[in-house]
Amino acid sequence: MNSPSEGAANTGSFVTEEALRRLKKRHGAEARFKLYGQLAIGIAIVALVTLLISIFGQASSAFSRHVLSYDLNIEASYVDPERTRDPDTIARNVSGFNLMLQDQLADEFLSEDADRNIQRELYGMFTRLAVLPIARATADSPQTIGSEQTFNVALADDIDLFLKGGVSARKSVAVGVVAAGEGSVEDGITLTLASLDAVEKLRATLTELTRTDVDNAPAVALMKAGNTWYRLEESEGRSLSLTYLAGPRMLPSNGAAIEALVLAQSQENRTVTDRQIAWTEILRAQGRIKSKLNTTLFTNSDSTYPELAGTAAAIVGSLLTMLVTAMLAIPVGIFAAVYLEEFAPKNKLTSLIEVNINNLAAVPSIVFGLLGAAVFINFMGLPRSVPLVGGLVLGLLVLPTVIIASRAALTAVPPSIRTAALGVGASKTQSVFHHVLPLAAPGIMTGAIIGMARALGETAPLLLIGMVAFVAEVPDGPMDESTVLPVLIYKWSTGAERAWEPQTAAAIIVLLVFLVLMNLIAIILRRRFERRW
Amino acid sequence: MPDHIVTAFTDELEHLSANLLRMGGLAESMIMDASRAVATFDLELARDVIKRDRSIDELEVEAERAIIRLIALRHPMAGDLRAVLGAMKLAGDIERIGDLCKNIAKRCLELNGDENRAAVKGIERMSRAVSHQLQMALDCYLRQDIEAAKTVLDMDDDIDDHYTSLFRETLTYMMEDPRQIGSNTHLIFMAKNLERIGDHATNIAKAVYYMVTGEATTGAKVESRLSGDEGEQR
Amino acid sequence: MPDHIVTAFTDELEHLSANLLRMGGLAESMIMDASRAVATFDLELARDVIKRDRSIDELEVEAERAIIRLIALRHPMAGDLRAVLGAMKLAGDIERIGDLCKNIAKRCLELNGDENRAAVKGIERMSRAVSHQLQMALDCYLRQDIEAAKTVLDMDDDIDDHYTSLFRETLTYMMEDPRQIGSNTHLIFMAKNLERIGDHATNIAKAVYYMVTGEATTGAKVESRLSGDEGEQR
Amino acid sequence: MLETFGHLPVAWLLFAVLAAAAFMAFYVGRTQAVGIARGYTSQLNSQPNYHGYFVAMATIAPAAIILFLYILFGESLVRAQIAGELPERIRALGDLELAQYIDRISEHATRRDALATGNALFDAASDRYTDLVGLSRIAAILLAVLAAAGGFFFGRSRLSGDFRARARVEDGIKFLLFLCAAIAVLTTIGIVASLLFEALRFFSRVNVFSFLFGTEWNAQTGADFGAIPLFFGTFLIAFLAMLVAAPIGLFSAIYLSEYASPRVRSIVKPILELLAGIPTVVYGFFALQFVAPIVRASATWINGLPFIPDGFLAAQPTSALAAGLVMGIMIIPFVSSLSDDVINAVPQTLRDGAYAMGATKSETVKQVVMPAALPGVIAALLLAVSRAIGETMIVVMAAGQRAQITPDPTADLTTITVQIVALLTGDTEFDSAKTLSAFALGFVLFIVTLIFNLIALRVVKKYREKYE
Amino acid sequence: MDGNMEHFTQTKSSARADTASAPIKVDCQNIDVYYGDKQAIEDISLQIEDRSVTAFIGPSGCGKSTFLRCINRMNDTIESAKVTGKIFMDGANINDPAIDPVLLRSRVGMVFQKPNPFPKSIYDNIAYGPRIHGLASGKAEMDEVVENSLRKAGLWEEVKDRLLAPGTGLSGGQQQRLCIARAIAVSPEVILMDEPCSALDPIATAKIEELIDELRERYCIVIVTHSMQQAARVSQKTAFFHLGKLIEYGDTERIFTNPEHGRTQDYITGRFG
Amino acid sequence: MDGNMEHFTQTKSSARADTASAPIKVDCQNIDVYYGDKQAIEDISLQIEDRSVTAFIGPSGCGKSTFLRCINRMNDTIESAKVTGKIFMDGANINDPAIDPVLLRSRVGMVFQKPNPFPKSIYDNIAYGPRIHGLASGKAEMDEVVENSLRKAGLWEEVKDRLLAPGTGLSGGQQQRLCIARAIAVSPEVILMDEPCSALDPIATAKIEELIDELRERYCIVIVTHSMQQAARVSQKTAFFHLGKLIEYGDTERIFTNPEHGRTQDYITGRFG
Repeated sequence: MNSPSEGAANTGSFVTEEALRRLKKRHGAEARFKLYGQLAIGIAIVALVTLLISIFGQASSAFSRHVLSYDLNIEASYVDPERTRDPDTIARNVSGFNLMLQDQLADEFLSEDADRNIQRELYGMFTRLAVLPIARATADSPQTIGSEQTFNVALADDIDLFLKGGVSARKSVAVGVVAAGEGSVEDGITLTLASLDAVEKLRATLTELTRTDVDNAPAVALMKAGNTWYRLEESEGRSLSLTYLAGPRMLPSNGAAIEALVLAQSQENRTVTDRQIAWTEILRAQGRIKSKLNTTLFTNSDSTYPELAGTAAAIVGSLLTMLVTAMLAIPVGIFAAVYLEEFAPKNKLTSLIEVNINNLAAVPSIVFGLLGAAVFINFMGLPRSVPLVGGLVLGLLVLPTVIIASRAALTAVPPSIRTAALGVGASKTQSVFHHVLPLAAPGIMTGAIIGMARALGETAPLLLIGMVAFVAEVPDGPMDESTVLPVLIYKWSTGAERAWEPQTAAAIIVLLVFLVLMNLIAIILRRRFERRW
Repeated sequence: MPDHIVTAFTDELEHLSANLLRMGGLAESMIMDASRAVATFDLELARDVIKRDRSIDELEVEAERAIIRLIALRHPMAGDLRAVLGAMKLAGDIERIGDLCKNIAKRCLELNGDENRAAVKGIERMSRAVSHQLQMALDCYLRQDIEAAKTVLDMDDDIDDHYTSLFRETLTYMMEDPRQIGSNTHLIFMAKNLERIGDHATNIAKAVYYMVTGEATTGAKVESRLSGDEGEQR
Repeated sequence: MPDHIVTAFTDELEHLSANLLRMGGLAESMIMDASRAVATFDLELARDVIKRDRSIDELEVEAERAIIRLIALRHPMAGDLRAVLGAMKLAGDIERIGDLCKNIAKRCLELNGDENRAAVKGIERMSRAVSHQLQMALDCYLRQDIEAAKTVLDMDDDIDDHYTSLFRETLTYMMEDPRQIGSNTHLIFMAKNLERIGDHATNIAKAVYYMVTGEATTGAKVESRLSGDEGEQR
Repeated sequence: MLETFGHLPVAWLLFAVLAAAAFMAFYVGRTQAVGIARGYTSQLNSQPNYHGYFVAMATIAPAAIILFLYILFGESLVRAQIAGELPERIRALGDLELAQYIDRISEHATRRDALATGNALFDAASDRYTDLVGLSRIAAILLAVLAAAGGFFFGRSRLSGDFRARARVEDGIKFLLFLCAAIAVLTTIGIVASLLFEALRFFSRVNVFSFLFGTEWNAQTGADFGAIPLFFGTFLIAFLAMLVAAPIGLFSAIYLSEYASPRVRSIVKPILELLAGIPTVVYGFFALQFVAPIVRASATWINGLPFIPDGFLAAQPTSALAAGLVMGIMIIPFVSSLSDDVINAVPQTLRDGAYAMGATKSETVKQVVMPAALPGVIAALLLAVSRAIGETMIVVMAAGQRAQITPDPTADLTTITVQIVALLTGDTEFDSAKTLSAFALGFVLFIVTLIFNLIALRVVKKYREKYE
Repeated sequence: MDGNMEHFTQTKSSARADTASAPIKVDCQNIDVYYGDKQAIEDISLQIEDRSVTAFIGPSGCGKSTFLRCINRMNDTIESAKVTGKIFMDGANINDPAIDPVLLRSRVGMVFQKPNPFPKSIYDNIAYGPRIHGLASGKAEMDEVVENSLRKAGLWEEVKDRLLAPGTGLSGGQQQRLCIARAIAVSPEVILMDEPCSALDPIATAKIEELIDELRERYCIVIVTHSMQQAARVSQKTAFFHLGKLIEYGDTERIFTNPEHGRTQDYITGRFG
Repeated sequence: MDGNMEHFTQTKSSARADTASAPIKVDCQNIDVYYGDKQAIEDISLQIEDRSVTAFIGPSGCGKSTFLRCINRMNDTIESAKVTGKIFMDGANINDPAIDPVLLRSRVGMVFQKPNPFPKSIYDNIAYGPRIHGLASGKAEMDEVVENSLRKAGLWEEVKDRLLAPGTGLSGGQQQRLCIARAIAVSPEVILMDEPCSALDPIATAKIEELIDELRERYCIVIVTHSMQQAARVSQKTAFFHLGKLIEYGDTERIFTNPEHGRTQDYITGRFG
């Protein structure tokens, strides 16, 4: 504030010592109080930002997906052994296609005598259902059978995760050139490197990445020479002993450059094996691995494999459910509000209805789930997991919200408008439908949309009426089994594999986009029709 | 009647009526003193009376200003309005009474002291009656008493009779002694003035009647009095 | 000045002033007619004048009622208030003028037709002057013209001179011919009445001055006129 | 033909027909009214349109009632008929199995691509079912049409110059509106009835007191139904949530309504509302993925501090604290927007009054605005508590499953809602104590939140009345 | 009660004497109004003249507004209100259950304390009443009704170029005149005004008063007002209410210059306390 | 502008002439007020006398309330308002940034259009101001302050038995008097009143006017009023505002009987179009 001396000069009797002392204290309290408010808002905003960042961070990887661009020879013996050329039969023959893919992969990457574990490692880079699109494509154009076609085959989610930088912390180190090498691919190789410094650097990196606190397992290094990959077993001075992993089966020539990929975790502690990493790196070096927009997220239905799971069925399920909800809650809610606000006689019954509606709005949503389970499913015998029941439950759930919002909108219309209409000889109903309702419409619609948004995000009651069921098909109608987005999110979030996490986050973002859209509409409505009386 | 919620309003009204009563008292004393000056040929007194008119005039200006102020700022209604408008009339009437007294006193200065004693006596008697009438009129204003006001109205007839007889008497003296024509004319004017004072006292009573009842006193009779001086034509 | 938003208010104010002007016109004609009746000894005309006073009285009652109504219901302020209060004074003055004319006419009935022609001529001349003064006063009311009002105030001096000379003249006649004392007294009263009418006309002018400016005309001079009749004492 | 009717989407067709009938009836009624008025429509008691509406109403209302009844009872009639026609041996199966048998018939019959199963009896019954459904539909439609025609002629016959068509139409509208309002009440009745009914069934098997006061909960095994640990978990988490939400929400509201410039307000308010718009399942995910690990790490760190006994904090991967914190964040906007409302409802004149006395802003807020708004704020907090108690997804995902009583917020706790979800998710039979216990829990939850809500709503109502 | 009755018959006869010839438009007989258990109006009888302005004055809560609202049965819209007694308008008792209040209100227009135009265009504000009552059969006829009503309300010149602008965009005084025009549009016979100027400033008030004075030539106008001065300015007859009773009724001029009843005098002169 | 200035100097001098001896309490010099870009008050200078009532009148939107709120810097609480010019009170310019509005307002009390008692007991309503300003050091002293304030506001007799009852339970007029008592309690020197009777009926209004008349003996009172009649009744000085300018300022009696300025006359007589 002002200094007393300065104040004394021109403020006359307004500033006395005593008053100034009090004032200083009072202004201090003022500043503190204001600070609390700013802090509170700051915390709230930080929480929101953290939430969004953590989810977007998680989700970002799920929106792209790595595929292997693979020239596949469609062999009839695999895909259509009976030569029926029947599209359905071909499409259903997933195992045939799978076998074909595996055999061709094996041809390319494995030696004849590769043992079953290595085979499994190779096949494990793709999920069984990854061939589904190939089967469908082939079934659609059977003439391609017998020819070579290029397909994008989805890599398994762990590989995908590795490619996106997940699975294990890692570092690439250039180790210099080979001075001398001995040994064989089968028994192990010992290389002597040209520069001790480079080896020391490799060793330092290994130590650096080894985490002592958690697993107490040392970091490992995969070595690449040309296109061949080895695993570093031991290192002594300038010499390294390696075992072969993948790639051309030959010793690195002298003077060949060696690179190391140091991984923090050994393969026992991660979901991707050393060999799979080697293959992946080879394929990547060949430019055959591409990152593509993960359309499966939108086009596919649920799946037990994260890389194949999509939200399509849930989106359609949500839409169907919302349709039912809207058809129940909006008209009934508006009419009920009109009745209560405009027509209901003011008596005990009406006030009971009022209290009841207000209370209903605050009843936990899960109780509505119990209601749905008891009444619609147990008592009325409607099927589980269908949008009709879900919609009815959510309809009842948001009904009070719509009623309250509509009533608020109706109350906001000044009574003078009603009396004005009555004054020129309009009936009560005319005054309501000609004047009050049109004026309240924007508010009512805003309330309805906000109610629908709430229904769209609602999860708990739907769990209880079985909408958590696994649904692989896009539902056709309100009586088809289906799930909805939030339930899908819940289900995915409980998935055991780490790949479900980004997937869940991605589904959340899909849901949030819908919600944001609805709220935007509500805001626009409100802005557009905002009215002052 | 209860006081106004805004006591300043009541105060102002009361102040106004006190002022009027003061004016009235002054006028009353002027009547008596003027007639005494005539009777005793006391020129000093006459000059005093003349001087006193000035205060009545000042009081009237003040009262009138108060009345305008009341109407402009207080918006009196109903009884208050009538009281204010009545006060306006009263002030005018009393002021006129003052003027008339002054006139009598002035005429007294023109007399030579050896007028017809009978006529002078008549003037004195008449002035007593008029003074009494004025006193009663002011009294009924003070008490807002319409019965008394009616009495005042009736008293006016006597005064008119007084005047008529005095007029005739004086005319006779004049014819008898033409030298006295000048002073007798003054006496006649004095009587006439007294008669006018009586009329004004009557007007005061009527104003009181209006203030209290909101109605004018009934037409014809009042009016004939308003016009004032038929008496002498009889 | 622009009209009131509530035109009925303007209408009522205009109606009031029209009424006053009508009263004024009536009074004017009464002055002339009364003096003509005296000059030509036309008793019919005299009776007609007496009758006409009744209409002035009625108009005054009506005007007064309108004024009370205006104050009670319209709450006039500022200029309007002054107009209304001024109108109240005007109405009273005009009514008095009517009374005085009636009085002249009544005295005319008491004459015998062979009065001193010179005196009668004097009355006639004086009445013309008075009537002119009144006319001018009403005119300045109509036009709300304060310059004209000031002229009216000045005119009053002439009338007072008129009266004084007439008074002295008539006194002389009375002494010369005591038989005519009665009728000459009447003539004196007539002159006195005319002088009073002049005073009232002056009052009208003063009221107009107040209405327009909101200020009373300056003290002393006006007051001496209010008291009315010093002229004769000279 | 019967078969086609059995499959056609008759509902839509019927809808169209009824709508057409309504339009026609409206037109006829209106024309007739204009005829009656002979051009002077202002002479009519009601405007011609209302006559039209009246006839339309008279036409559809009876048809709609009939169709509604058919929807309600049509299927049971058909089923009863089928049951009567089935051979004796099947009828002898007993009610439950018979019902299931007919379920299968109806399911088969209504499948569009149904093929013969080979079971002659079943196929015949299935065909018969289709026929019966078709027949009943024809009958219902005929009845509806008849009723509509009857209504139409009745409506027309009522029209006259003095007829108060408007009043009748408005009565109809009011009745419709009333029905809608009644649905809200029916919902509550439904909730109470279903919860009470199932809960009573549960209490017929498990003692009420051992449920309410028992401290062991092993519902999945159907062994113990002592709900105290659940209550404890519920309230502990709600308490933690309020610890976060109450001060932050309240201070935000005060800052926004009293201090913030309109610009800041217009930005911050929607941001806070955004918090309310995020589905709870998202919060659950956030709690599970982000907050729970931090809580756990922090607990581990604290455990590692000197002078802290080993295992002082449970440091579980899911914890009450994680759920409570996130729930608190979720509830902030409830507290802030409700408080904001009540604070704004305090008339500006009161603030002006205080400012004019020379009070500073914070003095005004603390001594004038808040005391005035206090009941409303308390109500807001109560509603928030109720919300916290009933919140499901966050606790389901982040609080854990273990029914235990421990003051350690880093331990995993379970709540009423978590247990309800756990007990009722997936296919469940409605006859086991395990399932029924969920309803008993639901009943308790309902009652508790009801009490909080009722108190809060009452306070709010009183408060509103004061300033309106 | 008895005293009041007695007094009332007296004032009624005097009111009649005041203006013997004016035709009676509304004849209220023994009106009682109850809000729940509370009696708001006690046995009021009053005859309102056609083509004149009747003002109701009295302290707040004296029942003047309540009584006004009996005349077009606006009290029907208040749940707890109960009205007994008879109100004859052109010989028909409007409190008869057979009378449709909606139709009654088209004959008895009402203007409220706060200007309350519909948030629609000026044109639609006026046209609404005629439209629901079927008073105009075509666009041209409706245009005429609108213009006439606006002219009568003295608003035509001010708004004729913006008939499609929203009515709520007008100034307070204009809005109130719009409401009057709206009431006029359904050709009522009686116009009730419930403190029509209490939300307006002195200038707008004067304009409304001027309008009321003009409308008096065609309609029977009843106005409730807070301000005695206003009653004095606009009305021909004034009724003074106190505690739900009619204390005095008569010519406005008389009421304001010479009221019969002491309580009227006290109220008018500011002595009520 | 120029014309106005010219006129103003003229009226100011005449205002001084009206009552030469009264001491000046508040001296406003060249006040301008802007709301955003809109100028609400244009160069108003005005001297307000101590121990008298000064009324501000004018049509709505003329700036009279805005100007009033300059005197205790209530415009500071409105974001967009900007006030320039100097207001001297006892020699100190209160618009000086060094003056704390919080202290200023304890010396310049304010009463608002709608009675706004705090939702506390009657006692606490009065005690609030003294408490925040530390004007009473103990319970006994505070009791005294409360009683004195209530007495001065003429409310003591009516409420002395229920000091702990909520202030909002009083009638409208009593509430307004409570607000006046509350303003008095911090011993202000100036009391501003912004249409203090516009929400009250004539009887309550008269009581407030009576109170204002009594308070005049101790305080400098400035009142904004909608009603010219009220200004006429309560004030000694009247200022007429129009379109944000001061048109005329002088003795109330003169303003209402003989205003100098044509616009004042037109407004007062109801000729404003």
